[in-house]
Formats: sequence, structure tokens, C-alpha cells
Amino acid sequence: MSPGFTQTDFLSIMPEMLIFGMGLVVLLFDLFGQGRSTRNLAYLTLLTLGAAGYLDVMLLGQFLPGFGGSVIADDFSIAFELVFLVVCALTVLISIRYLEDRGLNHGEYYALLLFATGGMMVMASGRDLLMIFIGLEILSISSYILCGFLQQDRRSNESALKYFLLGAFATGFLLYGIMLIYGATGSIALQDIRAALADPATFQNPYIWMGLGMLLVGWSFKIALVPFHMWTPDVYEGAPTAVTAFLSTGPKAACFAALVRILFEALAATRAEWQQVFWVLAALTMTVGNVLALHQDNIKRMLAYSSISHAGYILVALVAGGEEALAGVIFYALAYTLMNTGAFAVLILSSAGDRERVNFSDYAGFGYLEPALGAAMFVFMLSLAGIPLTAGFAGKFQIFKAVVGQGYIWLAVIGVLNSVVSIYYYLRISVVMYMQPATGDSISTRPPGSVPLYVAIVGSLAGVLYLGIFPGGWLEMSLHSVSRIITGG
Amino acid sequence: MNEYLWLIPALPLLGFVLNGLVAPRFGKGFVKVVGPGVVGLSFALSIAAFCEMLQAPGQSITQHAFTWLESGGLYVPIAFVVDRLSGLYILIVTGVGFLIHIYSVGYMGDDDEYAFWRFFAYLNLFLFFMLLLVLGSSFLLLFVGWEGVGLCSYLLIGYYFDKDSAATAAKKAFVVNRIGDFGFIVATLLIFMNFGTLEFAEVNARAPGVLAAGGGLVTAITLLLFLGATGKSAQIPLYVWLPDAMEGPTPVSALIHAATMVTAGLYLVARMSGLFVLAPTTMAVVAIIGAATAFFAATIGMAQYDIKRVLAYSTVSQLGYMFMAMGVGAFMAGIFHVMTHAFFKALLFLGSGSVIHAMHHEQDMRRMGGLLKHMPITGYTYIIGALAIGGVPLFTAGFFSKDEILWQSFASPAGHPLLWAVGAVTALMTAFYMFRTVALTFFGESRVDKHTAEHLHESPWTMTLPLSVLAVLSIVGGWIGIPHVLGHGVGIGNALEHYFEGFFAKVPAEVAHHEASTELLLMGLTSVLALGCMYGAYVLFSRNLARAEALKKALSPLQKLLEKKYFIDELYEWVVIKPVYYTSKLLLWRLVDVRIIDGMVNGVGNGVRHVGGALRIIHNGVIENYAVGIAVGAALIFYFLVY
Amino acid sequence: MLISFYILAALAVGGALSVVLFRSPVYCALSLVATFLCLAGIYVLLNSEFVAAIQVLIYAGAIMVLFLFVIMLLNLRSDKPLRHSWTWPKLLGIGFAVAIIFQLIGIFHSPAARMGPAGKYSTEYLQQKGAVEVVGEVLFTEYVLPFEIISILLMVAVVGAVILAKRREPASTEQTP
Amino acid sequence: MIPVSHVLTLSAILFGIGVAGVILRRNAIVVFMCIELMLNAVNLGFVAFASGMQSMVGVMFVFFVLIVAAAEAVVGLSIILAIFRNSGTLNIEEFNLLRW
Repeated sequence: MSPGFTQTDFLSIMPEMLIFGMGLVVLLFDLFGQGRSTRNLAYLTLLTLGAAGYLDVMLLGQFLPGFGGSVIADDFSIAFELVFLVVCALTVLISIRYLEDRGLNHGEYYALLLFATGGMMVMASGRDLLMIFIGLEILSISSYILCGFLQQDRRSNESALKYFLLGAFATGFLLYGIMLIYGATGSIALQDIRAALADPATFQNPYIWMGLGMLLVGWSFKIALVPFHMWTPDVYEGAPTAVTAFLSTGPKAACFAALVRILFEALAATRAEWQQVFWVLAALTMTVGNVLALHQDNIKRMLAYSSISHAGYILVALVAGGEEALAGVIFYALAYTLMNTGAFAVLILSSAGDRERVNFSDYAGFGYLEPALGAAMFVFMLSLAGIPLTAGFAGKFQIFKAVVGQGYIWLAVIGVLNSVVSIYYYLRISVVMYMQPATGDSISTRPPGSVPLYVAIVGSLAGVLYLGIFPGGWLEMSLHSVSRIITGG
Repeated sequence: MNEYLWLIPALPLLGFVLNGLVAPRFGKGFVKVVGPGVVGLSFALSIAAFCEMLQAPGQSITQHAFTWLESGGLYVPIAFVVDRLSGLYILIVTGVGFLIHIYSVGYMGDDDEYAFWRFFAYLNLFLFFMLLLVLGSSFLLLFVGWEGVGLCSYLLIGYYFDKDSAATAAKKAFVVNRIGDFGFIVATLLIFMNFGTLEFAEVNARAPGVLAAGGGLVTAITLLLFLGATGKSAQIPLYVWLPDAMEGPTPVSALIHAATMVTAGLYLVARMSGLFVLAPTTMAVVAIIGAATAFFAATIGMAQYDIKRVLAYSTVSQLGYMFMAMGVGAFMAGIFHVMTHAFFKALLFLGSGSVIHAMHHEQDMRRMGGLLKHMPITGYTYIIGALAIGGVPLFTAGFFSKDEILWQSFASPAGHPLLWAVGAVTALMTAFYMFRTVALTFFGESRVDKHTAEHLHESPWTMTLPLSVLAVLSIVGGWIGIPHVLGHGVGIGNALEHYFEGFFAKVPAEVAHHEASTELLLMGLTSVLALGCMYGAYVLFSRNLARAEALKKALSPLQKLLEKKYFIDELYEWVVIKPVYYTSKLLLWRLVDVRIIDGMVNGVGNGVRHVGGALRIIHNGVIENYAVGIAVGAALIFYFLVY
Repeated sequence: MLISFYILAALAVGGALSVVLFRSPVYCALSLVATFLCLAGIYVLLNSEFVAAIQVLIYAGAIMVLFLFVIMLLNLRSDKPLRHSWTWPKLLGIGFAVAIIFQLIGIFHSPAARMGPAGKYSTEYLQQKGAVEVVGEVLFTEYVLPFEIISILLMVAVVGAVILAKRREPASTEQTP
Repeated sequence: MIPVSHVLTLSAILFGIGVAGVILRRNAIVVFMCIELMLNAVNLGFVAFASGMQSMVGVMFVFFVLIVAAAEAVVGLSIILAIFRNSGTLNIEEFNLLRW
């Protein structure tokens, strides 16, 4: 291997490099601009994300392995990277006001968001286990810090500690899995592992199975599948609301990207087995997530459990495999991002100023006090519940259709039943909003600083409806981008 | 003027957008014009589409709006189809919808501006979804409409959200409907799996080839579809939501819970007739459930005092009738009754609304009486409606459609004399309780309290005009389906039968031959008895209230049972809702989450700490327990994979 | 050589058990250092002097010193005796942890277990070119991208330390009007 | 030559002890130490495989795992410091603000 690198090498990781580089720039600016408003840094971050998105779009349709095949820019990674950029952009938009309300003028926040996003992008484009691991760690460590960002708040501390300890614990399992896979195949590159598994002798090797098991445990924790999910509600509840929005969408999508790559590119030969494991996990995850969400009084916590069950829906697609289903994963990742972040944006906006509103009872009569916000929340809830003409429905439809197409009727039935159950708790907030007399008051002050929040809400709303009514474009792109993953080319 | 079908649902949607977004700026006058206006236009277009459809080859026109989903083998265009079934439906939906919109202008006129535009926005939105449901060419589009109407129904039942009962009723409706939706979704998935398409036309056409007649699969699919239909059309066991749905404003009850939405289940069954005829078991279930619901709801209706509740149970009962018809393979008769029922039931609801409006939202018939002289138009039109539903022979719409159903349940190859008997008894009960309402409300002595009596007045023209139009339709609407035995003599053919010639799939069986005299005999028998019941109810409840009370006393246990609706709501509460609630709460929440997962509670206090072994678990630390979960899960996965 | 491995291994296991069983965090940390040093010894036996060196320098030297520093800074008391925490979820967890150990040992000694194909970095090759030199060469050619990207991780850690651990004034005084 | 399977057995034991420690201990710092133990078990496995297969990949991975462990230590101890300041304890059983 020659130390000289070609243009392709650099092209393949250009968006990631841009994100990381600009993260450092944001840090520098923050250093020299002490005490001044960080709003400009937020806008700089948005600009960066836009530029990275532009680069990604430019790279569409390419197939650029770089650095000895350890990273790749293909349509799969780009599709996911676009999702991450949307996640990050929405998070930045909803964070500005949130941080200012709490007097946290720290530009590091945006730098960390950028680093976390870069980590996710590395995970999506990494093509060996080391790159994926490093991306995951950048993401995880940034997330731990973001969870604990409200340094004075015990809940935030506690959230960070729980996330950190359990996250590191799960990382141990993940690493052990990588180690065993390496031991069995002598390589950490996904393509080489695939080649090694083509040999039936390797296929019998218990290292492979144990390694697969360890990997599944590690990823299941990161994606919060039952029974590895228990940290989720605590961490999500305690973290700053804007960070919760980020955590419940971005990292999960990134882990699914990495998981799909690992399972379909490297470990495709073991599919029959992990399919069975995931079948059980998916059924458990959907059911437990939904049942527990039913009993929550705190909306953040309810959304945490709901995010567990949504991970279950996506997992169903992994069980099915196949182009259709994997396209469903990408489609759902974006759909879930939009509807979930939108809901969080409404939470943050209505909590702006004097009082925090995170309990159901805080939203009594909200639909009449704030018709526009109430309607937006209603649409987000409908989408999460999977009512037609919203992104949530299109995503679920795509997934369940693929699952049925592959013959997993019972899994589909469990999924449908769950999505029926989920209506109850998503509906609960609309019941409170529209059918209980107002006890609270409308958002008393509307400081000019809320504009980014409104942009986030309107943007997610438009996205949810657009994906619901015209799912064709994004679906087309998703389908296109997974074709090569399936064939392993 | 060629690609205009999409406008039919789009116009109400436009109305929704205008009323919802712009209206607050322009005030009530704007809403009064836009709300009904868009529906009127939509009605005009529907007529045009209907006429065009009649001329078109195959009596069906399809127009593609755009492609919604296109992915690997599944191509879901947004396409609208007007054929003989949906053509009739859109006429009913937009026509009756238009009249009810006009009526609402008067009925809701007293509400404040804010509530007013909200009401029309919801109502327009409802029509949009209903039209989507009817016009859609595939299951998917139908499902969009199906969910949409459920949503609007929910919003409109809970319209008076400050009333607790309204909010509860709304929730109940939504929840019960979801149970039905589950069946519908699973059926759709199964159909897609077996047919690879969700287009109605294709599924119906290929059904005999793909699914074995009478096989388990087709029975499962149709039963699941029927489960969906029972949810939407309020049949046993999912009927409980409809009577409670009367908490909504009366025009809503008329439009959604009598004329249109509740017939969506029937539409689904009729639309999928090709599948249903392949499953004799399902057909039998449909017929029996329909007959049972018809009978059961009618008995409850006899003992209710709330005028709207009587009408609600009557609706459930009539819907049961229609399902009975479909169950014996008489799809046409069912759809015929859907149409006539839409006319007279909307009329009855609007009439009751007019009364309620005049009585300042009093709905208890025990506090009415003798209203005919105060509000003649309302009174006479209501009586016409009652005559129609009671089936007064030869000149009301209800007679023809009801008689068709009864005859088919007797004579059709899938029919049975027992079904006929249940249907006939139900018809008699219907005649009885409808005239009970007429007598209690419009005749006899006035039991209205003084204050209200001073303000009694006939409703404004916006309300009486729709009443009059519907009254006319309740009479002439049936003439398109005059049975052969009657029409033959005077040289009138059965226009409806001709219209639906060859549209519905037929139950594969030998057609039993029945004498025309049998039909005439049965017809005459039920008609005479029905007339008798009407007269009896009229006499009993307008002149001899005292005797009615005595009768009631004599039958008090039965009366109580009926008044309390067989305690079905209580039964549901105890058998279904409470157990589910407590299982989930006690078992899953307490056991799994409090004890195992989240076993530590310092807040419980020191006292509890030393109580018993089970609570010792409470001392455990959270993170560790979470880690335990991970370790256990890990070990199990390893065990599965490696060993 | 095998003997020294067993001795080191026994010491490592003993150290590890002490970490779990000692009540005082300081003792735990010191036991952990001992375990790390034993592992470094085993790395030497496995011809990975480079790893052994960084194990001592970074793990035993830097990371554990940080641990001890924090423990001292917080002036932590000893935990309650462990026997107070034997509750059935924990027992269950321990049981399954032991099960995991046996599952792992089971596969390591399974006759079907075999390692991947041998590479070119044989002991002779390493001795000939110099072990550290080879490591350096590989690191800065094949692994240069992860090497660069991991610097971001360190950056994140530094930023995190500042954000999380820096003493701040109560939030209200920093609020911009 | 030391048999690879023996080294791996040691690695399995250390890993299991780490897992048990995480489950058993209540002091956040000690829990974290047990996690470090798990990571070391992984490293040991990597080195064993690397020497057994005459491969460099394992050594590289150990290098990166070490850096990650260092970064985690920095962040983890900062979190522990922050929570100790606010609550005065490191007993994870007392961190119970966030619960059902």
C-alpha cells in the first residue's frame, strides 16, 4: 500500500472532513468570541450542514471506495448522510432558543453536534469495523456530553451518567464481537469478512456465531431494542429536550446504517440466524415500547418509549431483508426524524420563556390557545401513529408491505396491532389539547428569538406531509441506494 | 372537462382549507357561503360524472390523478373510479351532504364565530375523506378515506369538548373503530400478498382464480374485512360507539352517523362482492350478525327516551338490515336500502335537530309533546320520515327497499325463513318505536316547560328547506326499485335492478323459484302489521300515556333491561376494558417496570422498606438492573446462536 | 514461558476479582493497575512489545492515575459491604455473567474453532524489521484515516471535560438580557 | 508458544468478571473500572489473535481501543465529577430522579 493518496480517497470522505473541520472552526470562533451571542455560531453550523449536503448531493450516483476500502461514498451512505444532516440541522434550529432560555451561551454545543454528526457519517460510510467503531465512539462520546450539557441540573447529570456507564458497557460487548469476528476471519474489512464466510469451514466456526451474538447485543443496546432498552427513557427524559430530539433520531438512524452494512455486506451468510434473533427482538421491542408508553404522563418519556417501538418497526424491515424492506429503513429514518423532531420542536417552543411544559396536563386546551402549534402537534402525532397521508404511514406501509411480501405474516400482524395500540397514547395528547378546558395560558411572550423554532416546525411539518403525500421521490432514492448493499457488490 | 373527477373530493378539501385558515379573518358570512358552496359544486360535478358514467363503455370511468407510490411491483396510483356503485354513493354523499350543510348554517347559527368556522372546516374535511373513500380505485386510497372519516368523526363527536360525555364518546368511537381497522389492515395485507395488487377491479376479477371458493384463506380475508365493516358500520360486537356518538351536533349525527360514514362498511362489502361470494361461511356470518344487530338494536330503541338515541339505535338496526341483505347475497337490495335510508334517516335526524334547536337543546321526549302545531313543517316532514322507515306500503321509499331485503332474505338461495322472520319482527318494532317518537314529540299534550314553550318557533328556512327536500326524496326515492310483482301490473320496470345488472357477483347456487303470490302474501302481511304497529304506538303514546306507563310498569324488568341497553356498556367495561387496563397496569407496569426494572424507590419511605421480601428488591440500583437486563439478554442470544 | 503466562494470568484474574470485591475505591483502582501490569506482561509474552509499552504508559500510567486522582479528589468513602447487595436480580445477573464466561470458554475450546488465515507479520519478520517500526509503518499507511479521525475523538473528550467539569457560575448570571 | 485458546480463556474470564462487577457494584467509579476491565479483556483477545495469525490488524485495533478508552475515561470522570458536585454521592442507587 503506497502512502500516496489519490483524489478518490479524499473525495470519498469530503463531507465528513468538512463537518469535522468546521466543528473545529466553530470551537475556535467560540474561543475568540467569548461572551457574545452564539447565535452566529448556530448559523455557521447550519451553513456547514448545507454545504455538506451539497457535497453529498454532488457525490450521488458515485461509487467511491477510499483509503484502501475502509470508507466508501456510495448512495447508501449518502442517503443516510442526508438524513443525519437533516437531523442535525433541525436540532440546531430547535436548540438556539432552548440554550438561550437557560443562559447557556456555549458554542461548544454546536461543535459537539457537528462532531456527532460527523461520527454518524463515518458510521454510514465506514466499510471496515474499525471505521464504524470510531464513528460510533465519536457519536457516543459527544452524546454523553450533550446529555450532561446542563451542568447544574441533576437530572441532566444523571442522564449523562446512565447513558455513559451503560453505553460503555455495551461498547464492551460490541468490541468483543469485533474481536471474535476478527479472530475467525483475520480481517476487519467488511468485504474480506464476506469473502471468508463464503468458505463453509469458516461458516461452522463458533467464533463467528459468538461474534455475531456480541455484535447483536452491542448494536441492540445502541438502537435500544428490548431487553437492551432500559436506559432510553431515563436518558431521554433527563437530557436537554433539544438533545433528546437529536438522540432519538440521529444515532438510531446511524446505528441502523452501520448495522445494515455489517449484516448485509459482511455477515450476509449468517442471515438465517440473526433473522430469527431479530424476529423475536422486533416483536418484543414493538410490544414493550408501546405498552410502556401507554402509561406515561411525561411527554418526553412517552416519546422515549415511542422511539423504542419505532426502532422495532425499523427492525422488522431488517428481518425481512430485501431491497424493498431496506429502502423502508432509509425512508422511515427520514420520516421518523421529521415527525419526532417536529413534536419536540413544539414541546420546546411551548416551554419557552417562563415554564416547562412536558406533562400531558400542561397541554390542556392548547389546541385553542395556540391553534397553529396545536394543529402542527396534531399532525406530528398522527404521523407517529401512522395515519394515512403522513410520512409515518408511508414508511410503515413500505415496511409492512415488504415484510408481508417476504412471508413474515405474523411479524406484520404484531406490527400492525402495535401501531393500532400506539394510536391511544399519541391521541392522548390531542385529546388533552382539544378536549380539555384550558388551565394554562398561551405562550405569553413571543420573543423574536423563536424564529428558528418556527422554521424547524414548519420545515418538519412540510416534510411530514410531503413524504406522506408524495413519497415517491425519497422512496425511489432509498430503493436505488440499497440495491448494491443487497448484492454485496 | 375531461379530468375533473379529482375535483369532486378536492372541492371540500378546498373548503376545509378556506374555512380553517382564512375564515377567521372574514367572519361568519364567508363560512356560510363557502361551507355549503363547495359541497354544492361538488354535487354538481357528481351529477355530471354520474351522467358521463352512464354513457361510458362498461359504465365506469377511471381517472388517474398522480402516482402515489411506486416501488418494486407495487404501483399505487391515485386514481378515481366512478362506476355504478360509487356513482350512486357520490350522489348520496354530496347530495345529502349539501342539504345538511345548508341545514347546519341555520342549526349552528347561534354558536360563536370561532366554533362556527371550526365546525364547517371539520364537516368539509369529512366530505373530502368520504369522497376519497368512495372514489378511490384501490384499498390504499379507501384506507386513507377510511381513517380520515374516522378522524373527522372523532373530531366532530367531541365538538362540544367542554362536555365530558362528548370527549368520552369521541374517544370511545375512535378506539372501537381502531379494532375494526386492525381487521381491515390485516385483510389488506393478506390480499396484497395473494394478489400482488390492491386495485379493486383486479382483485374482484381475479378472485375466483386466486382463492379457492369456500377455502380458509378467502374466509379469513372476508371475515377480517367484515370486522373492519362492523367497526365502521356499528354492528355487533362493535356497535357500542354509535349511540354515544350522538353527543355530537345533530347535523353531524345526520350526515356522518346516519347517512354516509356508517355505510362505509356496507360499501366495502359491496365493493368486494367478488370476494365475499366465494366465502359462504362469511356470508352466513354477515347475514346472522346483521339480523341479530337489527333485532337487538330495535329492542333497545323501543325503550329510550332521548330522541336522538332512539334514532341512533334505529340506525344500528337499519344497518343490520342492510348487512343481512348483503349476507344473503342481495347486494343490490342492501345498497338500495343504503340510499333510501340516507334520505329518511337524515330527514329524521334533521327533524329531531330542528325540534332540539327549538327546545333549546332538550332531547328528552318526556318533556316534549304537542309540538306539531308550533312547528308544522318540521312535524309533517318528520312524520313522512317515520312513515318511510316504518315502511308504509306503496308510496314510501322505505317500503320498497325494506321489502326487497325481506323478500331476498326469504327467497335468495342463501336466505332462510328464519332470517325473514327476524327481519319482519324488526320491521314491526321499527314501525312501533318510530311512531312512539312521533307521538311523544308531536302529538298529545304539551309537556314542555313554560319558559321554553314561550319561545317555541318553527326553524329558519335554511333548516326547513333541506327537511322538505329530504321528505320528497323519502317518498319518491324508492320508486326506482319497484319490485316486479308490483311494477309488472302497471308496466314499471325495476330501474335499480336494471341499473346494477351484472355489477355484483352472485352467490353460486341454484336459483330457487318462488311464486309471485308468496312474495305478495309476505309483503302484504308485513305491511298490514306494520301499519297496525304504527297506529298502536300512536294511540298508546299520544292519547293514553297513562296506559303506556302502566304497561311499562307491568314489564318493568324488561323495560329496565332495554332502557339500560342490556347493560352492554357495563359488560364491556367489566369484561373488556377493566381487565385490559388492570392487566397492563398491574402486571406489566407494577411487576415488570416497578419491581424488576425500576425496583428502587426511595420516595416510598422508610416504613415500607422493611415490609416483606418482595419489597427488598426495591433497594436495587437502577443502572445495575439495566445491566442485568443486558447480560441476561446477551447470554440468551449467545445460547441461541452458538449452541 | 507457559509457566510465566499462567502466573501472570492468575495474578490478572486475582486483580480483577479484587476490583469487584474490594470495598474501597482506592484499593479497587490499585488492583486494576495490577491487572493491567499483568496484562502488559502477557503482551510481552505474545511478542507485542509495543502494545505492552502503551498498556503501561497509557492504561496503567495515564488512565488509572486519572481514576485515582478523581477518587482522591472526591474523598470517597468505602462502599457498604457487598453482602448487602445480594438481591435476586443481581444474583440473576451474576449467574448470567458466569454463564457468559462459560459460553465463551466453551467456544474457545470447541474443536470447530479456528482462526483466520495467517498473515505476513511473523515473529521473524517483526524481528527483522523491528516491531515498533512495523507498527508505525502500518499505522501511518493503512490506518492513517482512522488515526486522523480519532484525533477528533480526543478533541471531543477535551471539550467534554471542559463543559462537564468546569465550575460555572449559576446559570442566571451568564444570561444575556 | 502460548496456546491462543488459553489466552482467550483468560480474556473470557476477565470479561465475565467485568460484567459481574458492573452488575454488582454501586459506586459509579468502580463500575467504570469494571468496564475498563472488559475493554482490557477485548484487548487481550485482539493481541492473542494478532499473534496467533501473525496479523497486524489486531494490534492496530488495540491501539485505537486504548485511545477510545482514554477519551471515555476523560469524559466519564468529568460526568462523575459533575454529578458528585450536585448530589454529593456516587452511589448509583441514589441517582433516581429519572425513573418511571
